[in-house]
Amino acid sequence: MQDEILKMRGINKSFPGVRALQNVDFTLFEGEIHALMGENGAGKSTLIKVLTGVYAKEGGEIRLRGLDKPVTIKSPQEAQKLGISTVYQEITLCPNLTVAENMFIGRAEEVIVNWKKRIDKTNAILASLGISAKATQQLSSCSIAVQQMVAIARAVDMECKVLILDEPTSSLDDQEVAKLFSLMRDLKNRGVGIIFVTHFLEQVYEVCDKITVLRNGELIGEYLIKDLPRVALVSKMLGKELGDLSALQNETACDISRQKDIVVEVKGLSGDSGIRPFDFKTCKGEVTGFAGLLGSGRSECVRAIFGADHVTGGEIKIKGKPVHITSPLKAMKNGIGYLSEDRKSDGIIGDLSVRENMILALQVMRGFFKPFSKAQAYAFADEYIKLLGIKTASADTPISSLSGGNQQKVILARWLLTHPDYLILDEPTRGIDIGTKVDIQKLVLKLADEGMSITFISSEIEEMLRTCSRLIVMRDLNIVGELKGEDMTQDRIMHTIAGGATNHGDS
Amino acid sequence: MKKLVSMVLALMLVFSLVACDAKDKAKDDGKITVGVVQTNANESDWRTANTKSMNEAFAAAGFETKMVFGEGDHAKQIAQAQQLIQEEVDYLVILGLQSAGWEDVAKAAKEAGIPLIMADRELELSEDLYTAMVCSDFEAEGVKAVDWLKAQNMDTVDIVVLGGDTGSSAQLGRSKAIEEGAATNGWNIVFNQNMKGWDETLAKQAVTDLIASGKEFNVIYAENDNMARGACDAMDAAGITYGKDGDVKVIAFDANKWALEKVLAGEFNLDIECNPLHGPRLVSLIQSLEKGEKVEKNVYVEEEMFDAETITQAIVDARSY
Amino acid sequence: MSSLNEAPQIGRFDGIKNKLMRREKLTDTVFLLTITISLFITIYALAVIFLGDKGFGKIQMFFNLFNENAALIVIACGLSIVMVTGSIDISVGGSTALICTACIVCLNNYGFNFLTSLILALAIGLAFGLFQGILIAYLEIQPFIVTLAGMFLGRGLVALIEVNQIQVANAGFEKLSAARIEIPFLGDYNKKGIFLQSKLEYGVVVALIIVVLIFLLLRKTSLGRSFYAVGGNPQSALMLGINVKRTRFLAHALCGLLAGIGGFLYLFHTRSGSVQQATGLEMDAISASIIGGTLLTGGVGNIFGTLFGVLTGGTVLLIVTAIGSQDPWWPQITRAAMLCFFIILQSVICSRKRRKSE
Amino acid sequence: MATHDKTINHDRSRSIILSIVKHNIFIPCAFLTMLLLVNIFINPGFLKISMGADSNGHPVLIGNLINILSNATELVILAIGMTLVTASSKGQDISVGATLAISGGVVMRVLCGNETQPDSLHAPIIVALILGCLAGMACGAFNGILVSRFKIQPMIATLILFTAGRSIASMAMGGLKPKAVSSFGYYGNFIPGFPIPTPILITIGIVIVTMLTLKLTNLGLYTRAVGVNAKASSLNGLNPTMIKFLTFVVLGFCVGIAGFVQSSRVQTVNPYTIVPGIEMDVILAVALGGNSLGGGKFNMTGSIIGAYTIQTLTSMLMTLNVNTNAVPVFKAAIIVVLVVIQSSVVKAFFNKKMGELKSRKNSGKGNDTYVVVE
Repeated sequence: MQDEILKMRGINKSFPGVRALQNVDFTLFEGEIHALMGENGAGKSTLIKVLTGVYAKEGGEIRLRGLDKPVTIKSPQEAQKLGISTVYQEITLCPNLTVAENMFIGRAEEVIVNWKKRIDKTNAILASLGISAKATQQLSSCSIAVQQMVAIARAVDMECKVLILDEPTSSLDDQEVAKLFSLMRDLKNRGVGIIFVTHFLEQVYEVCDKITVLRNGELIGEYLIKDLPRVALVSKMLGKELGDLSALQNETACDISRQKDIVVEVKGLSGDSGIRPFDFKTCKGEVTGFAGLLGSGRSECVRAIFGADHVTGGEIKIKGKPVHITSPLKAMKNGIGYLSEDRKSDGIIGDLSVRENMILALQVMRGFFKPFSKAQAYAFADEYIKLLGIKTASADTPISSLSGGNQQKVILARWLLTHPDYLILDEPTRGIDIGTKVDIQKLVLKLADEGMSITFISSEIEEMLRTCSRLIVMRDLNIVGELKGEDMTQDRIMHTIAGGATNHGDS
Repeated sequence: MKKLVSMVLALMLVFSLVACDAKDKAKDDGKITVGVVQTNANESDWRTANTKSMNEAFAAAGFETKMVFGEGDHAKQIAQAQQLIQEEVDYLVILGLQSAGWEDVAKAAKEAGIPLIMADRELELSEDLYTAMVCSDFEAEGVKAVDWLKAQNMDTVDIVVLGGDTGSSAQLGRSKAIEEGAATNGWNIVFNQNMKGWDETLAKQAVTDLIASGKEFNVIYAENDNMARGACDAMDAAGITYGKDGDVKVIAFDANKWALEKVLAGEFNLDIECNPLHGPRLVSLIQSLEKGEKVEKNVYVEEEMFDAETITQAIVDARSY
Repeated sequence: MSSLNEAPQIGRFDGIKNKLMRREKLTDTVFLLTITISLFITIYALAVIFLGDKGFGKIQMFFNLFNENAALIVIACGLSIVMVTGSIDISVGGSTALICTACIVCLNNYGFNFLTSLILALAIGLAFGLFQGILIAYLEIQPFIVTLAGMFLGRGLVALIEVNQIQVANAGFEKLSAARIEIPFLGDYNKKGIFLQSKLEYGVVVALIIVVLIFLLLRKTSLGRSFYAVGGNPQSALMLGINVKRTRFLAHALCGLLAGIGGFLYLFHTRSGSVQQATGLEMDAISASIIGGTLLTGGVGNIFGTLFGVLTGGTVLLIVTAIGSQDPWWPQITRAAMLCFFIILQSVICSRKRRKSE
Repeated sequence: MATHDKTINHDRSRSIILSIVKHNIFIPCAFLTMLLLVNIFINPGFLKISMGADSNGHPVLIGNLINILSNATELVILAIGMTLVTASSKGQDISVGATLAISGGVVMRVLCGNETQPDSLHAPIIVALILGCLAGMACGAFNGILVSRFKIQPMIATLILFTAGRSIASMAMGGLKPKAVSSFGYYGNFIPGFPIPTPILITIGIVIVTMLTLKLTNLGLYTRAVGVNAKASSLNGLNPTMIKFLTFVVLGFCVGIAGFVQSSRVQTVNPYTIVPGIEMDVILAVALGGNSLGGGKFNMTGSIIGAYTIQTLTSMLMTLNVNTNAVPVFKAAIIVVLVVIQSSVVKAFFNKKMGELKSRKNSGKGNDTYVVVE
């Protein structure tokens, strides 16, 4: 008979401006592999961080088997002591230490370390898991995959009751994934409950027993794997938006034959981020979309066009003229704008005011010796604060104190101020409230009407359907399809994304 | 790791062999080598003259000079002195930044049979640890100034003491003299501060500040020429008269040539010599030691004083530094 | 190894990658340590070959290198620890000066003996370490500014205690500090034919014991390894279950304690104290750590490296002294040039290694 | 501007007080005021400024305030540059004292050539000024390359020139210590006939130039953007490497000017003892001005006020006959108090306490029962 080993009820957590988790329940049984699914910003990572004590929850309770009271987990150490081990998406080991050290550090350990014992033990564990690394090797000299496996090995060795794997497979190849899965099944048989977070649908169907789907910080439901077909899962993850949006539809289609209207044309572009050479073109007034799951290469494509990643090959023509874009500044001077995906680390400049954040890109283009006067800057800022309905105390408020949606609007204003011919919006609606999302979508269509070419990238298919007139579908760093007109239905997109092939590594 | 250790050991072995080899090569051309541990290179004009004097005199006497500079760091000076002992200089001359902490060096020198000569500043060593001493008696210099000041028969004496580098024997001796002099004669010390280093800048700032705060003073006791010059600059700027015909009497030490010119011009009232020309004295000392003559152990450099009333152009012209 | 291909497109670089991985068996720490040790040996060997007649041919010269630098070795060990955790401490020079003066005053005037003055020295050092540690670790104030305050405090307090230069006048202490270990069978004949037994100060033994102890601490204890983890990536260290704040605090406390020991050794060696005592000692210690392969960014460093860093610095000073120069500016310029060389070398190596691992 | 004013809170009087107290130069200003009050208390004539005459009969202003303003010149100028460096590269330049010696040395060498007491200047003063500034900028560029290109932490990179600078200066002067004719002293003292000390005028000039530069170029915006978020800045077309380099060169220029003023004060330079320990004072000024030493946003006014604070403190202690070597104790006390007040942890702690107090007033809700695991 299976027992519940973890029960989370009514978990709430919010960050300034965002409700990251609203009343989320989650239950994990002994000897179960439970997939936690959802697109970016759905709240998976937040839920996991609440469970492991990185964030303090604001409401709800967590119960563990064997304890008659709800627990408050204050730190990762406490979580470890309670038997909750985590392998994070970004590797949270110390690259400057050796493999053996990473296996044992931070655990309730003896004061004097017996290295020989540890190294032998580490080698034994590595061997039993088939990881080809040496215990004495420095972690940073291992490949990312091996580092990931070491992290898992560490968690396994800690004899945890609950093992959380947060996107562990994103950097593993098939053989390694297979190894990992056999390891997971092995642990499952030993009675460990595993929470498995991944973007790869095949893997979910291969190894999991149950799926819990989150969207926008809310619980969508818990399903047995056999009750939820793949397409149904995708639609649950991507969700359906408010009805009033269906009225929005962009009909501008690109007539490729009208050469003079082509704004950007890319041939065989490839960058050091790993994308395969790709072709792409867009016309005046067209809204194109890059669809695909996270890590499919949708961001890497546009980063290459903008010159944010190092370009290794291919050519770009802007309005028919070949240009050599080596840096963002060159792209900007050629009329390209890029709203980056990770707002916090690549978008906002935290301590600076709304006004300064807004005028930054335009200011850089204008040049070092031509700053805007204060009045001009305020005029710009006030204009766009009004135009986009940005909720801020004043133009002098530091941007970091704004809500996510308003921050995004400020960044959007930054690029609109440069009046680009071609604007790339990478996940402009991630982690922001519904109202702002609608505002941004409407704005995109309005801009396209005024003749701007836009590329819109989003994890939410509905949003892309409403705004884009043509969709480029990506999978595994490759363009796998292009959909337009009649073909642009949720079904088609999801099927193209999910792919006929069962093996994600196959291209 | 093991490989590393063995590699290190192997290399150690190799270079200890090389070391034995190198020792045989050590040449001895009969020239007398004098190792000099100097303080800072040019902390003041006095020091510059001092360095120059030794270099020139040793060269003229046919000695080989090995001068090292302490970079203002006591511990470095000690390390350098130890190195000179290992290098087997024939004589070791030490001008210490600090007077304390030289026993180990002195003992090492004694063991190695290298005569140690203290110059400029007295080191706190027991008699048996050094061979000779050619030093300035800083307190005596200060006492000269005090005696001179007493002879001036002023109604009130308000003194500004501009001290040198904290803790150097020159500062200690000269400050002690004036402090004791003031106590016995009932003089008033308005200000007594050590200026980091021996520079014009801080002295000038201090006097400017004093003038601004309205403190009255009529004697400047600057522990070297440079600081006296800084103080004069400050008084110039405030229109306070000084020197022979002025309200404030300026007492300076060291007696550089340019300072004597100022004495001659009546800008300084008194400059007490602190003779930096140790070179010739050291040469004669070393030469008599070489001959095996007995030398007087503790020699204080004869020092003159130059009063603005009595100084002549001839004295200034005779000055070589 | 072929099973570890992250993606097919880099498959053709497999051969190169394999080679790199084999070469990168050395951890960063050991790699930099190797460079430091070989550099020291090279420099010293060159000095022996070319400056043998200037004293480098003597064994005592080698021992003097330790005699003169015992205190610096201990202090640099402390700095290496805080640098490994990604922090810095520039107060060690100030605390050393304070220890010297305070101990001498107590020895001369208040009837302290060797032991009580040692305790006083340790207490002063530890007090600096604890206070700075609290501000840095728990109040999250920049280490630089906190220890700048510590440096000011140390130097200033010296002047408040005693402005003048002072010297130990305590027979017991003097006797102890004048004692030497005579090493049997080793020694040199000087040109006067006197045989000089090689001598080592007791402070050196203390310093070397401390080096070994700190090495064991860093290598063999969980605390030592958490210093590295915190310096390597504090975020990860937190996730791995390390108490980052406490680790940082302990690093500073330990550095303070070592500065206490180092300060006492300094006193033991010089037997004098003044306001200007140990000026620039912190910078000497920092540069010794850097030359010894400790990265200021944290996470990489080795105590033996630091030892050799100190010795290298000392050797360079001696070489510059031995060569001698009428121009007083060359010693410092030479030393700075050497520092520059090391820093750039490290930077280049680190960036190349980083690029490789990516 | 007018439209912007409207958005300000309605509760005027309270918000004005709050915004003053919360303004980032409040603490440094309050501190400087406090220090001045202490000074007035100790010495009632502290604020008195009188018109005197120098020995040549030219009118000069005499007073403690004038001295502080004049003596703070180097500190203020260096603090301006240091603020930019701190903001962009998240670290400090500890070599400013040594590089100041270099530029001062170059100035003296150019003016005096190989003579120790030349009767006339060997070159026009403007040439010396320019060469001095170039020397400073070259040192800045050296540090800048190490920091921006080789990604070495500023403190370590500048340790090199910190070690070598004063010796290089001595070499630049050929080992001599010349004294230039007194007409060179106009820039560090008084221009005959003009009663305000020239350094004060130079400070005002530099401050105006700085403010104009910040207004007329994007130096400030770029520096802050790079300091806060270099990654995002480079996606906005900025070149963080270049900007970091540039701030070091600007600091080098400031060093050049400060070196010129300093060498003009007594018309001579002693490379080994000129401006001892000024690097720490400059960094302290930046920190006292409410700037985070961790980079990012900066506050130029704060740094300038910080510099004056330090000079006031130094002068005060000097006139009080406190031993110069004991002055650091007071600085240490001030640093500790100020950094603790400004520490984010302490701020957060008090905000939390305040919040708790408020919420306790608002609701008397009972505590949840939790198992607290240690």
